[in-house]
Amino acid sequence: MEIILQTCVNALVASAFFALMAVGLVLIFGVMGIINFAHGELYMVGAYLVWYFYASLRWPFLVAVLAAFLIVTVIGLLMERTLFRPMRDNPLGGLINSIGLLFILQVLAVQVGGVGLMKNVPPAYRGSLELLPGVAIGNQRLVALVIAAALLVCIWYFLTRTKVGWALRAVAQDRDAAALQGINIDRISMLAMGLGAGMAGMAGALIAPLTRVEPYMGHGVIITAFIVTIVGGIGSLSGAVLAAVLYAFFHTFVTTYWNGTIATMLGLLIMLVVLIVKPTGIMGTRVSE
Amino acid sequence: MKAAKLAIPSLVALAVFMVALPFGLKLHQQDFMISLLVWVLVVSSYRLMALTGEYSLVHVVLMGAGAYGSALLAKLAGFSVWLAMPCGALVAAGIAALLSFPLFRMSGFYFLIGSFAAGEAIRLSWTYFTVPFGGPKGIKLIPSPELTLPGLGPIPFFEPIPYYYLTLIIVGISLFILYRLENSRIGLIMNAIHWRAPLAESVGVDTWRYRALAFVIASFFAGLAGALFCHYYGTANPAQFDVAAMVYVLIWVIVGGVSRFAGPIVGVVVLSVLNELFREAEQWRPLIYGCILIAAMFYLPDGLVGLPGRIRAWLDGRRGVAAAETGEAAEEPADLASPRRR
Amino acid sequence: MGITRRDLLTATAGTAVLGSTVIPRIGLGATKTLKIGFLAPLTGEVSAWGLPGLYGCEVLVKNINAAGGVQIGEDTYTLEIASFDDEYLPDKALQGFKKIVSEEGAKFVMMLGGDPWPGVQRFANQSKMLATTLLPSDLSPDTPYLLAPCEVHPIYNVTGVEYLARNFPDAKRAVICAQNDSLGIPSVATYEAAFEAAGIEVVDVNIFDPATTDFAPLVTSLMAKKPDIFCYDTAYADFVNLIAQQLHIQGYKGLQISCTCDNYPQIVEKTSKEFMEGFIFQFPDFDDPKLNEPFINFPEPNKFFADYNAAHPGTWTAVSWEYPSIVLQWIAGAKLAGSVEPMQVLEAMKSKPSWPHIFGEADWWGQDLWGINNALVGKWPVVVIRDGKATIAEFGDIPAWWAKNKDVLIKRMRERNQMWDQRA
Amino acid sequence: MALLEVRNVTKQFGGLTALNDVSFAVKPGEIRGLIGPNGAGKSTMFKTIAGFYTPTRGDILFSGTNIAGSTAYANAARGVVRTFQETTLFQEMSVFENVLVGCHLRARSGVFSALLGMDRDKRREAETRTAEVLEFMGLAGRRDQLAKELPLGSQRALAIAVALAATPKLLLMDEPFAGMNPEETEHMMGLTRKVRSSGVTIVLVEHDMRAVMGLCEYITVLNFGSVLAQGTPAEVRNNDRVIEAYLGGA
Repeated sequence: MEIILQTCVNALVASAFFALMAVGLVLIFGVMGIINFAHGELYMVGAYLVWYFYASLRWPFLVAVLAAFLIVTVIGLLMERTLFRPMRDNPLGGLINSIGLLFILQVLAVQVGGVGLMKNVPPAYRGSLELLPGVAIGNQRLVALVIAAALLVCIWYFLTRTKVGWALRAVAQDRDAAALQGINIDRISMLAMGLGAGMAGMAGALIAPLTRVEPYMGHGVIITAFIVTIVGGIGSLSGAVLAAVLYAFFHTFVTTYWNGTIATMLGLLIMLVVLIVKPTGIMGTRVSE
Repeated sequence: MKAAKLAIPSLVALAVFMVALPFGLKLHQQDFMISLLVWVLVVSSYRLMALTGEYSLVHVVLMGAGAYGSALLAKLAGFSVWLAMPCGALVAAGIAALLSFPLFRMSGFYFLIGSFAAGEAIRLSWTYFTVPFGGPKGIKLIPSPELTLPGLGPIPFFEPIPYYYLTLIIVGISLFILYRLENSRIGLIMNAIHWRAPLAESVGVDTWRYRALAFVIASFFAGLAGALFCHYYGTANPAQFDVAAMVYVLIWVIVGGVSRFAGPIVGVVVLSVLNELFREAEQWRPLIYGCILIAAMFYLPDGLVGLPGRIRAWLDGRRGVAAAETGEAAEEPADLASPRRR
Repeated sequence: MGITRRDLLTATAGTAVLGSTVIPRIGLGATKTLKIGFLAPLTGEVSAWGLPGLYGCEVLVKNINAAGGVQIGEDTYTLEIASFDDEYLPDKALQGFKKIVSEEGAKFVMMLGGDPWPGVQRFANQSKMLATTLLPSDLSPDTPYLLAPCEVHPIYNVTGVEYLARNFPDAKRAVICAQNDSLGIPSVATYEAAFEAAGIEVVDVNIFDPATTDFAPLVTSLMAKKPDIFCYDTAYADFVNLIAQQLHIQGYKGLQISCTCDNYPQIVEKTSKEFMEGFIFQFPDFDDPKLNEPFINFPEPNKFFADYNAAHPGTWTAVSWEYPSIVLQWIAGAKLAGSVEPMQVLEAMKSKPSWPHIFGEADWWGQDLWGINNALVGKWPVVVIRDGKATIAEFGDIPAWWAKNKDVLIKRMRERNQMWDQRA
Repeated sequence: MALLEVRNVTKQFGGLTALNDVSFAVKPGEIRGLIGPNGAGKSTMFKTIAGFYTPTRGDILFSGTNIAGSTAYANAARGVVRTFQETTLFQEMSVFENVLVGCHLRARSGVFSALLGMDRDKRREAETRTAEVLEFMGLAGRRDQLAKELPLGSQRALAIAVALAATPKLLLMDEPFAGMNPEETEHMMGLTRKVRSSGVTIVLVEHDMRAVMGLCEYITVLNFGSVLAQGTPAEVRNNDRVIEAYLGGA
């Protein structure tokens, strides 16, 4: 019983991070039609910034996280302007540019932090909260979970309750139609890219004290984010969140009771099945012809 | 028409150059040439796929399937390497045929990601099932081919020069087949599917069948490339065929330019040679690579193969020749996802 | 015991002390440049196993050259590292090996081993080139010129278990977690054998994907087995770091044993001194006073550690000293042979039944596990964390353990398909 | 006997009924118009006949065979070929190659025969057919131009040429007159009649009333997914319900 509960707690934390990554990826793909391969590297940059601000410069943890979030957002805006906007009619070009950026960011991380052992980011919140006897969540994880969830709620509110959010979703639905209605595609693209990048940066920033901060940390994360994105439906933000939760629980339980490699393998197969049965994902609505 | 006249002599010149090449190279460069030839086959077969308008992320895994297939047949089933290599290629083609049922229910981005999932699942199974795949360490001591020529004695195919020629012959024949295929009616239909699948269907083209056909044939040659690779280096492991390798193939193909047969070949040759030249830079190498990629997207949207045309256009412009034609050439939309024939 | 510590020291940075005797000798022979091959991943995800080693060798070579170089036979040599990034790929490794050997003229090649080695094996044999690996699982009867002269992973792990069993006789239930790769699996077999020999029951073994980023599920799963001993196997240092944090959060109170714990100060910082008290592993800090014992064959380890940290702060790992210690052993071999030619050096080194390993005299060994006696096995340190600081508790005796428990280890290795004749 | 018979066809998308119990029949050699206000279901009907949609209920008989739910390429093999709205062509290919693709069915060959050049006879036959079709459609002079370089009228002609190359018995034309000036419309009408006189039955979906009235012998009017009226152009023009539907729809 304790194991099941503890596994649920573990899965809940994983869900939040998967959701942050996947929603960002969905925003970028939905609005710009570009698969951002460098998304995992934005996450890496977020983590490195927290290492630098919090662990090296000794800023307060939350300030460091906020700074990382803002800086990665700015990187996202710059990416939109310099790398993606000129490639708007050439999704493959956008993809290749993001791969180019991925290489560049990895090398810069090596140059800044070196290789060898992971960067040391001590937890800001020590100890753990014992929910039940034998069921515990580390305080650092709890804080990360709360912030990630809060950010997701903010994004959800922004997208569904504000005019700009509505415009953004309209562009994601149908770019040409939205442009005809007078929506400024350039501004919306920057917004989507900034938000998407910021969320990836935030995920990296929050997870920095909990994972290996190293130049190649984005690699495994992007694969998970792809799976979640596909299962959720590429155009669907709520689908991404739902899929993140489902996938996190699935992966965590299979890992706990069986094996992590099997969990990833099954995850990929499930994604394949979803693609075959319903290519638009569990929550996707757009019909592709 | 001038180009057609030049084609034969320049092909002959290229052949002579390729045959003479190993004698002008250092030992480790001969090995580099073997790898390069293998990758040339990989990217060229990838282009056949791209001809139908689909980009897959499973190609390198299928190359691995060819390597594993051939290696296991040679090591466990005792096949002669000469038989094992084509059988390995058939294994890759067979897997592709099976995959084509689920995968071609999708297209575009969905196909890209679906093929990625299928590939990773296959690759993870190699690391998970130690028997017979050898787990993460893969397979070692894969035999090299044996051939005894009367009068010459056994040919040492484990040496770089003989293996270079073997690879050159096999890759050369494969490229010829791929080229013929592309310029046959089948290539025409594949190209038509890429441009307007519904229109092709409306005149009786079974698009699923042709997409699958392109996928299976491309995978056959990818598998053959994998087999060639593993019987020289003597080993096959899952890490060699991971996403990183796939990303490089994608880069070579796209930076080279997918619009022409020679494009991906130019891409892999130029970028690999540059990569070797930057060896001194060691850890900065990937960064240089990244910058080249982005620069290519901006300044060479039709790929490296478009470079001579661009230079010519630029020179003409400088000479003040009426810019009507050249201007048009330069302004052509950057449609990378559009393989054109020839 | 033809070679003594004294010979080794005069061969190396120890020459600083004897500098005055070295310099006049230059007149006897010419001063030449001697290239030492370094073929390991320097970019990409495995570069953590190569780059710190390159840094270590550069520090060592700089010290040696500053002291006047090395005298071998009639000649005095200044050393130079010829490095090549093999990207952890067999084809690149073969290219690099050929470049280092046939163009740069290196006389031996240090490699990480593992995935790239099979690509090199045939050429190394053919060209009779001396090479070394950190992963003895590369050894087989087909690798006569490949040595594992420093780290004989994972056999030394038995010393940690032996120490644990002796000091904590009540601990009877162990769990093991290991990443699924060529380091993790043979190490599992070794720990299983060591626990069995010590009368400890292994209640669960969890083999995880090296791509794992979140270890909470794994720790939950293993803690459910109520272990007295948590064994990290040969998990990478970063994994140990993350797993330890999870164990701490989920309230683990028992013993911990691991092969490596390179970044233990971080772990202590992230958990607590109490949690890490008594953590057993196998890699000492080089400022450990016990490394100044007379039988240690590494000149001024504490100074080397300081020099290294000054030049490349924050990158120290076990490979930072392992590759340099191989350079030292090779130099000793060359001195004994009076030549730098690979086969003469190899012959000289193998001509002695034992050889000065970094942690003392060691035997050429490995026939039973790898089909060839090309690995050096002798003493190996057992390191225990006390009050937040790693200290060498003892030097365990591997040959003594082997003499008693040989069959158990072979049985366990066979169960996990790790004997040389079982590997594909 | 009717060449094409649509029997009680219903097509639903989710909860939306796009076609409701539609029936009509087309005789061999006829030019049939399919008209209706926007959203009437013309396009859905068209795509259902062509094999791009499967009807929810009902049958589509072609020469007595039920082809409902069959695929587009299988229909093409039976002789049902469609053209597309606007100009759907293989833009980057030459005029000649476009039509050559249209000859796919008669030139089809296996991989090996294509590689070994054993399909030479078939290929020559396809090329001959292509030349004939180009001649017939008045495009012979443009055979080496890229499709995208043609003026609009020629692009439409080429689209029909591609379809004709597949030797249809029934040609389904989707808004062939859209966006044309009166002169081009006139030319296109001539071409359409010429195609019919070569023995091809034609069903066309069109907005341009002048063209439809001038060209078709018989017209089926759809509204809200159902058949509103059928008859000769004169009958349809004077049908009150049709007038109401068009005025109301406008």
